[in-house]
Amino acid sequence: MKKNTFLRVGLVLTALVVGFIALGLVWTPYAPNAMDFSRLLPPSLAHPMGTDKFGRDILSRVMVGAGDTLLIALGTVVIGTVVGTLVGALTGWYGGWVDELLMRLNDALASFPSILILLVLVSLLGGGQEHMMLALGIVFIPSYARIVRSEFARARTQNYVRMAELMGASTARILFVHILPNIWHTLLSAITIGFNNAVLAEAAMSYLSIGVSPDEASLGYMLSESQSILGSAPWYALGTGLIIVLLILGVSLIGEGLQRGEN
Amino acid sequence: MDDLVLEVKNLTSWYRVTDDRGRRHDKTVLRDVSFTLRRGEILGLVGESGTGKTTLVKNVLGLVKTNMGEIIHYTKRPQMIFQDPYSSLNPAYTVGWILEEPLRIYGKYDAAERRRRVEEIAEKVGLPAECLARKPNGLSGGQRQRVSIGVALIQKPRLIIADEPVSALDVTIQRQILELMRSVRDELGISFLFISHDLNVVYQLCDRVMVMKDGRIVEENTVPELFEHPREPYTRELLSAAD
Amino acid sequence: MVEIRDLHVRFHDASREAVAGIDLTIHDGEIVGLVGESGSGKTVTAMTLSGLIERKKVSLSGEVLVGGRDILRLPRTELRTIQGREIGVVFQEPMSAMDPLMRIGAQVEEALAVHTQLTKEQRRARALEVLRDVDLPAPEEIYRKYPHECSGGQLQRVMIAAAIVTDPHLLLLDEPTTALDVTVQAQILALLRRLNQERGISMLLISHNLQVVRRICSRVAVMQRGKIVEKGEMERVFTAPQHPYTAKLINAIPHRAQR
Amino acid sequence: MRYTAKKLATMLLTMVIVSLLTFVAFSLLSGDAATRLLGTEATPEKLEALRRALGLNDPLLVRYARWLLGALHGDLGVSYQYSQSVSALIGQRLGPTLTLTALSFVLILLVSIPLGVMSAKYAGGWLDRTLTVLNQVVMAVPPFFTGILFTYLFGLVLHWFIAGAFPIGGPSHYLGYLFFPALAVALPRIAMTVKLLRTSILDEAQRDYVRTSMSRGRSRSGILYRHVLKNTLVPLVTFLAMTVADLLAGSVVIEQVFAVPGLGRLLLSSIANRDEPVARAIVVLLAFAVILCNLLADLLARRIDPRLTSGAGGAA
Repeated sequence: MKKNTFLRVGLVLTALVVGFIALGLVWTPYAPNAMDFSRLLPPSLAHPMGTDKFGRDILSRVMVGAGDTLLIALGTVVIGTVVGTLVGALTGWYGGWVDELLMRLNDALASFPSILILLVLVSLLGGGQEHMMLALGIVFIPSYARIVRSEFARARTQNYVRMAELMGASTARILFVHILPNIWHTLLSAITIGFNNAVLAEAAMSYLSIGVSPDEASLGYMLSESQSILGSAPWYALGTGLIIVLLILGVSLIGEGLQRGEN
Repeated sequence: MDDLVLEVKNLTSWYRVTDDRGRRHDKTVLRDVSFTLRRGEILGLVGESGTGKTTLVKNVLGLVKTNMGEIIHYTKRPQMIFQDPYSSLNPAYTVGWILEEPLRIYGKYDAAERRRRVEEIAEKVGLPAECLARKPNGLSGGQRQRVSIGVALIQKPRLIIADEPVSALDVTIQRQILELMRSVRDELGISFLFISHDLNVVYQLCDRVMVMKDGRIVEENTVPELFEHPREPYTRELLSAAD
Repeated sequence: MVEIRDLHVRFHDASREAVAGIDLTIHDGEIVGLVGESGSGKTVTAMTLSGLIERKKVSLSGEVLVGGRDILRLPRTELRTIQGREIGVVFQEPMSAMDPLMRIGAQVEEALAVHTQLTKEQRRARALEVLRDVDLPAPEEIYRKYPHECSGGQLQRVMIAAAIVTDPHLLLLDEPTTALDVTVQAQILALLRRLNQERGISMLLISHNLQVVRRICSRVAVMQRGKIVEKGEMERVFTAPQHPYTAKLINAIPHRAQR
Repeated sequence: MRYTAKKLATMLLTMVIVSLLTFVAFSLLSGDAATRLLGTEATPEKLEALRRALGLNDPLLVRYARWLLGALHGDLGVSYQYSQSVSALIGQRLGPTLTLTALSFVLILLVSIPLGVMSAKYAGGWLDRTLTVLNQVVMAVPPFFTGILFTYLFGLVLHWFIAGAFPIGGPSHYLGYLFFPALAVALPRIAMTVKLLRTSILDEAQRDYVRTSMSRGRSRSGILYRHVLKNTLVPLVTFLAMTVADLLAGSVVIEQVFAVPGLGRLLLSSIANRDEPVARAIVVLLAFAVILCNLLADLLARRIDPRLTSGAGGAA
């Protein structure tokens, strides 16, 4: 990775944002829901992001909110990656009717804008972070599995795989020892895209306050709150939005860096 | 029959094709192919691209389900060498790792023993020691083919199928690889099924040769006999074109 | 007449010169062979001769005179008046050398569209005529087809037609038969010889295969690591090579004699 | 032609599957429609009578078939919430959403195609470098956040439009208002399209046929416009078709930010109020729109690239 600036900048930015969020899990300047400050204070040293119309310290709320967003997005990516890689590898390798069936299912799902599926799933499963993670995971799997499938299907035609077969290597060994190291770049950059889509989708859903309870407020919900006081306290919206943008930007730079590093 | 390595009887192969009007019909690729291969013999298979040579190889190696006919292997685990030196070696690992992989899978030897055998094979196929630490894209085409041959040899095969192993190489390198293959046959008694579209290469290396046209063996003979007195018009045409 | 005088080509990121000072003359109506293994610099020479080398990436010296003009120093606009009009090029892989989404007729006419004021109908007539010259059956049909609808042999004939449609002085052939089957190779080489005799187009045939060169070239130059190590009459070089490398190339060809 | 017929058939089949899936999902979602309509105090007998009247007790597939037949005649049932016919409700709100999505799509075409071509033509130049960085940033901004920023900057500060006051009347009235929501939704897609166009042009420029055309004396930009651009059309068209799905999804959210009375907001309220007929109809409608776009893109791609129609699907 000679001068892969994208990757380096991405790693630094993501580390900063995740560091900020991790801090929020253990310590916040004030209790996030404590309403013991005067309302709508502008940003100051005591309250870097000012206070909202209930007199709560916005910075503390944003730190905790960002934690929820990150947690949900990470959960989604874990579910999606594990299931997606397995499904993609097997269909890519074996092909045949399993592959055909999955591809048709994939096309059918693709015709739904992801938001619609999320709306339906969350309404069915009910609110709460775990259900949101599951819903986002389900929406993430098809697109990720498709990428994994095409990578494995392409690798299967390579002669070094024929040679591995002639050596008597087991299918699992061929898939994960022989093929995986050649394609993990592409998979990793697909995972970063998946992570960002999860963050964006979760933010949109909680902005529409679907499947979100106020005390578990993630950044999206706070953005809709901030809109109501946009005139008097624009820093609430700007601050909250900035955290999301920086998180997504950091991760997408990593993905771009990986993609460029490979070819 | 004792020194037989491979026997193919009436092998016929076809695959389903749908033309642009959506009608399905079967396209026959191999028509009633039969031949035998003895121990230590190099049998050439010559024919223009698209006459079914690769399909025959896939059938013999069991990489594809045989439609009709019989393939009898008298030896265990035949190996293969491919035409394109760039895609036949795993780009993610070093040459040493690739050569050692068959032994790892075999599982009987400890690390030291595996190491020793890898170095021994590298030396036999003429690979300089420092190549072992390099990845395939750091090697020349000729060196890569030597690694492929090494991977095959380390598994002590009785039969190696070489699918156009030298056609992607320069003339001078070609000659070295062909000599390596002949010395392997002389020393270890390994049999080769040697596929090529280049009659000159076949002439230099093979003992017997089969000429294939549209999936059918049109002529089979010892190399000197076939080159001096070709019977089939197609064989004559191939010979005059290559001259 | 095309003359290469002391040509040096070095890629900025390379350690050694790709072409280390070569001299070669192609007289009118002559077919000259340029033989060498991969990395010998024969393709770089062809790219320089046809003006396709990226000037930003190389440092050049020496002269390449085409019709008296040194194309190494011509500005890009003037160079383009030579490309496709005085020099035609045929590449190795006919299938990938053609635009997959454009019909064959339009691609054969491209040099005419660039260099002449002929109307659409005149260009079409000229294209059909030249498609017939390269022994293509039913030129009208081929004219309307797309590249993927033709065989490798047919496409290579189309490429030759597209290169000679403007009656260039020199036809530059970079490994024209390597990607083709043996029988088709023979037909293409015979076609090239006929075109040379009938139209007097001088040709530079580049190949790694001495046998292919031997079939139609009157003179040959052997290249090794950027230098021409031997030059001369085809039969003389083939039967009595003076340079050891040429000898090595010749006896590397699996001859009937040795077994 | 046979190919188009086959494609139409698969499209219709997908539409049936999609509508069935939606129907099943929503029937699980809405729970008991009768209690919703009559309220919890209603006597069991009344509830049962209503259920029988609305045919809610019939097996799922029967209800689906009845709904599908009705839909084909334009009758999508009656909304529980507004007790108006669903198709009338949708009819009123179709205008804003269609205009919004169309405006976004036009913005994407007008902005990203020239920018994509320029950044490829002058690859490595100042435009290309700035665009590469800008693309990354723009893609990282969620559309609804852009919407809030636009509302603040252009609404509250510059007063170019009154945030939240959606003009009454036909598209001619609210077209201006819809510019900022459309831009907010379009921005990330513009960045993606510029990036896609740039990469596919640069990839095609490496191909051998470019060198062949150069050997015939064609200038670089001549080659770009006559050969390269056409070859990048297929990936571009397929990508744009997928973008339509994103645009529809984006409009559901952005309508909330700008208080646009479109299908998106109706969908949200009908889901919140468990108004099954309305929610179900909107989801099916949006999905059909996406399927149609994919089909159009597919047919267009085949017209551009003849290799795709040949029987063996011999894409190079």
